[in-house]
Amino acid sequence: MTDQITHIAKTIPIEHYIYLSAILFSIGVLGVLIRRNAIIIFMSIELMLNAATLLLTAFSTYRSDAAGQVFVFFIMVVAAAEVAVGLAIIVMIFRNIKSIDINLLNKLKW
Amino acid sequence: MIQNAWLIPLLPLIGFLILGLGNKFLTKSLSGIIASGTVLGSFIIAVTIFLGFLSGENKATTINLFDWINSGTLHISFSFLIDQLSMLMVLIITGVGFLIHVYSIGYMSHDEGFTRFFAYLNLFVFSMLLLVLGSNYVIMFIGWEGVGLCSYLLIGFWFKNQDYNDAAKKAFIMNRIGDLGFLLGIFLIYMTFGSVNYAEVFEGAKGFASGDSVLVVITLLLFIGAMGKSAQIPLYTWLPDAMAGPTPVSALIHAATMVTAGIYMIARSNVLYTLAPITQTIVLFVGLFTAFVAATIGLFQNDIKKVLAYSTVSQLGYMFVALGVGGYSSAMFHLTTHAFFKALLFLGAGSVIHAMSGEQDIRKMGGLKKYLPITYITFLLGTLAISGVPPFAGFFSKDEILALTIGPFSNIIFIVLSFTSVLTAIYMFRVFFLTFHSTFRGTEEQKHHLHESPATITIPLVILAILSTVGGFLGMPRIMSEHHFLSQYLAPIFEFSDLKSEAKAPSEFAEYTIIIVAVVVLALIVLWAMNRYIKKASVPPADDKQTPALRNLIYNKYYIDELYDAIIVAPINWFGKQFNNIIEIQMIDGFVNSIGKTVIWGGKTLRLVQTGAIGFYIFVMVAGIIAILLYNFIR
Amino acid sequence: MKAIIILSALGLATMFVGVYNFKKALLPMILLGLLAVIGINTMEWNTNIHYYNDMLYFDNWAVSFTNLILAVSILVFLLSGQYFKKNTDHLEDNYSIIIFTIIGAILMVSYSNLAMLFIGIETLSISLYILAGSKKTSLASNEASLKYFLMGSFATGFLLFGIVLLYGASGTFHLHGIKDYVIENHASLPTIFYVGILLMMVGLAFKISIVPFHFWTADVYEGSPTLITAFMATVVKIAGFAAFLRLFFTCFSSITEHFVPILCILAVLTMFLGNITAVYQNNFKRMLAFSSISHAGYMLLAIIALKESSFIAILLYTAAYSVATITAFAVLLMIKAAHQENDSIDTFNGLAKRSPFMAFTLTIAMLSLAGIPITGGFFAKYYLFANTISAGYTWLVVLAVFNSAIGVYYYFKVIIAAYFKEGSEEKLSIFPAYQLVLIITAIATLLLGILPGLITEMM
Amino acid sequence: MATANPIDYLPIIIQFIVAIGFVIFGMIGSHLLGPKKHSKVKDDSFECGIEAQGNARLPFNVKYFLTAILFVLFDVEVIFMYPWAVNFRDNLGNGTWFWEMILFVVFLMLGFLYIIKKGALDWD
Repeated sequence: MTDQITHIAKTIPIEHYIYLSAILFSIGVLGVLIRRNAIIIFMSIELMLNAATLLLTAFSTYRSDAAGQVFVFFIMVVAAAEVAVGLAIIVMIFRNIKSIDINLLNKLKW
Repeated sequence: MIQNAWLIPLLPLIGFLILGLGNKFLTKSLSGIIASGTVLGSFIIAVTIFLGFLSGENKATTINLFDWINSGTLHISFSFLIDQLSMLMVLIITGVGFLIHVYSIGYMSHDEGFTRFFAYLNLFVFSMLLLVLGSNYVIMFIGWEGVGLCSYLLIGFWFKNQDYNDAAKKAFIMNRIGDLGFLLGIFLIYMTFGSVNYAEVFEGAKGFASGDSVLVVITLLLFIGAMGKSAQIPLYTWLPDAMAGPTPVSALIHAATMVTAGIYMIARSNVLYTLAPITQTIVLFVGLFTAFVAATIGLFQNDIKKVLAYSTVSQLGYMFVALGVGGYSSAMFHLTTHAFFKALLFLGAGSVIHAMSGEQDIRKMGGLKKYLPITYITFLLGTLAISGVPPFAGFFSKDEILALTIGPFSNIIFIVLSFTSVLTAIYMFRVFFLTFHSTFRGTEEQKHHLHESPATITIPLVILAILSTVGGFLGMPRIMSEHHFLSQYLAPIFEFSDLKSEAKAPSEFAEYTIIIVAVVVLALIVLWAMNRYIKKASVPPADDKQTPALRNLIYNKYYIDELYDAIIVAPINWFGKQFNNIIEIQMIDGFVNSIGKTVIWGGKTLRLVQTGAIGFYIFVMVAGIIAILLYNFIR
Repeated sequence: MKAIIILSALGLATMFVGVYNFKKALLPMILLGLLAVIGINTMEWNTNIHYYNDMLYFDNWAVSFTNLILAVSILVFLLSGQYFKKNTDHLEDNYSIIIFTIIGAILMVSYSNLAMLFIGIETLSISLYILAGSKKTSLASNEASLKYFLMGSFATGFLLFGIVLLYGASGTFHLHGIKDYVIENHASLPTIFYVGILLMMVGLAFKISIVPFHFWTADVYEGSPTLITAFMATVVKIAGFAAFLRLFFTCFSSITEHFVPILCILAVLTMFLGNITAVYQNNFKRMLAFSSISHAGYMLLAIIALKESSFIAILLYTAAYSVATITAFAVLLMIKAAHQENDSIDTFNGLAKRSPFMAFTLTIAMLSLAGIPITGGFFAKYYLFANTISAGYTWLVVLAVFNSAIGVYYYFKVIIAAYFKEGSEEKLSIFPAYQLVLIITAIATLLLGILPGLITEMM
Repeated sequence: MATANPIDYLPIIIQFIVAIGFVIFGMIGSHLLGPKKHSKVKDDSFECGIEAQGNARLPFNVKYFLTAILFVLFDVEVIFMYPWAVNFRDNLGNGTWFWEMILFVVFLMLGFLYIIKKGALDWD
């Protein structure tokens, strides 16, 4: 059963996975670049991480090497920790300035 | 005894530590004794070693204290090189240094920072000894930076005055420019020879052809360092400003010792310089130009210490000329005599300033002869020495340099240098007569306070006066004596260079001519100056009076400070502001007015791109990443 | 390795000691714990053990960088006692998070597998995001935290993508596996491999604040609580550079031509921007931030040289830099503790009168940062530059030396303020712990300058 | 199935088209066909029942957030048990295999204990 899934996954050329991940990653980068809402920026960053995760899974499948997939678990846990901390920071900011627009945060400069 | 040479720098260091740590607990007299005592101790040790060299009992020795760095290809040991050259310098530093320490006990007696002052002085002596004793360029550099730091601390010693702070800062920054060259030179030496030890470097250099471009670059870089430390054009403006410090500091650091570090460095590296004739020529002309320009500036200065400062710059120029024509031992000779008479002149000036309650303007002095008899006589001897009147010290050393310059570059050097020495005599006698002769021009209150200085001040003056008088016999010209003591003493150091360069000895005719012409011209100058400043009692005009353009130009030191402001300080400030604004875009509004249109345009453009602070940051990051990737793909 | 285990236990213990209200015991326990960890860690010297299928590799470099991190952390903890005195509500949280940060840093200096590098960096960063915002009511702290967080996790994204691409090309996360892969396929490395190298470079460059990824530095340093800034400025730099060098030296030293030109450009930009911007700063913390950027530029030269001796260069440099930086922050904290003033350089005015001891130690620190003999900073710079020259990058050293001359200007601004300017006349008393820290750092700075052989010969 | 051709995915595409087409058809059709009468009662949030008061987008209590985040954290930690469980059979002989997971769970429990002690789960 598992062999079959691997097999099917391999019917799509690896380049396609790379392109897909690169595109997802770029969408994430663009999101970070053009959005001003801290939460949406944060979601875009998560998208970048997930693009990497997807590619990692693909490589792992292609090489039949479990190491890549175990790494995926680590990434997920780290991402979850990042979510926890990130949202906490955003909530803290929202309590203080009643907004999460990053453009309002420019007191530290020059 | 020579194995104990490490004690020489250690004693002042101990003195510094005691004074620095016990700042609060030591009485003034005790700290004076500790400071002078440690330097005297070093001096005595140095003398015994020196005598050993004279008797031929001591040979050049390297004393290895500990391995400083030892990893892979990099070996640097903390070791001292005890040889004829370094011992000569040590004698000057500790000898003159001791006298100045004693002098300072009297001079600084009313200052609240007495102990701090002596701590700095001892630290300075330590650093200077490290500089001359080090057996490799890195140790020399450490001492080099150390003396720079002490100089900085001592110039700004009376830090309540903002001008003094600025002077201190200027000195430090100018020196840093020089140090940059020195440091790069050291790196290049390490790269070329794989070592920074003198012995190995010079041995390696002997394998190079004369004029090899690597050697030229190395020597040029080292020379930049020397220009900074020894106040040569274009890095000389800090020295006159450095006169803001207490007078003993000017005498010790800015006349006798630290500023000669550049001379020492080149003399030490004589093998490299001899193999780089192009650099030698540059050294020669920089020295010549400096000697001349500084002397002309000195003609119209009215601050007694400023005159002496420009005179120091000018005399250092002499030494560089000597180095430039390959007369290393002549340069060291002049360095020695200059240490004597310039220290004397500064200390004498200090005594005058002390008596005048801090007044430094010679226009407000005059007629001090009868109030300060000892200072008067010693200052006269110093003036005679620096002007080159036979048989005083300056005469021998200066004429030796003059004699060396006959010949190369169709005598132009000789002519300019001779003219400079005429100028030297003029400004020195001008100062001398204005200060001590004619009638007193200060206020009544000052007149009331006039008194001869205490013994701690006058005794060093007398000793230095004696040295300035007889110091010249260290190196008599060939026509008077078969035995040139100093050049024979130093011969082992300059062996290679003397072999390489063709015989430098001038003809007997030339030496006689120089001596006779010198005496006649000097006599004329003295007569002229006496006529002008004593008989006519002419006093230089006050600052605000209209003066001829040329004189004005010279009086304002050729506007060199202003020029520096325009071409160096201003651009650096401009860049600082520029960066600040483009990058930290939010600031635009605050600074718009002070910065050029470029920045406004750049700021406006960038502001359009930017949606907010973090957004902009991330934008630049992404742009950077894209640029990096593109760069890699295009390549 | 044992260091990591013990520190984790120490971190957990800290949490619970705090919860059960033995807050007085916290600091002594942590200090003793850290000292013990240094001792235990030192025993791994020369053992060169690979742990857990070569996930971690404790060679002598890892051991010495770990010790350096621990030593610097002890200094920070010594400062923390007074700093948290007023507000002990979240004391144990702060402490345990700092300890977990240290664990992240140790992972970064001892990894032998990219997974460990990633986990180390994230442990370090996530903890620091929290610490940066630990002054919950201060807007500046909030802002610093959010900026650091958003930009940091953005950079992490690149780092991660880089790791994935390297894995995709080479099929392994092990440093030695990647190294073998590079050597075997020297001529025909795929494009994704190069992109992977570059993206990893970007991610790491962010952590050590290399231009143009440096923007967070100044803002975060300024906004964060001062003690945390001190911790950040030192430990993160040490760990970041050690990790950078470990990766590039182990894996990519045979294909330097692909990234060294870029690193050269970045180094030049970093040195110039850091130094020139610092000249204009009036806020001490911001000045130190830009100075830390410029130091990162110098240290990048060691990575450009990419030799075995680069490790010594980085070790010496980070040690000298960290010790001096801790001194500067300790003095700043002490002055601020006396009366709530701003972070402007003017707060140092007249310090020589108010506390000669602090002025003296501050001077040593500034001289060291400026690279004046006989301090550690000079020697470290000298070694670093000599190392770079022997690798053949003379022009970079020329620029670096030029830059360090600019640096002198702003470091001396501080010394001038302390000695030559009139300020408040009120005497400053100094807490014993701070005195201890200042004495230790001053001695360490001088020792590093006079007897660097102690370190270099050990290696 | 040895190889996958793009043509094999055709049914999926057709299904997509049908699904989207139905939605679009439904929306446009109801818009065109439906009568358009407005009255106050009809435009209310709820045609019958209690009047809506204030803005529905009120910030919710931070406690919800905290609980949710903690849930996510502990939830995610569980994924480490997955590879452990998958390899459970093969590693039964390994002496520390079982205790490693116990240690992991103990760490999680310590974290949980800490949360409780800190009062993060207290609602009031």
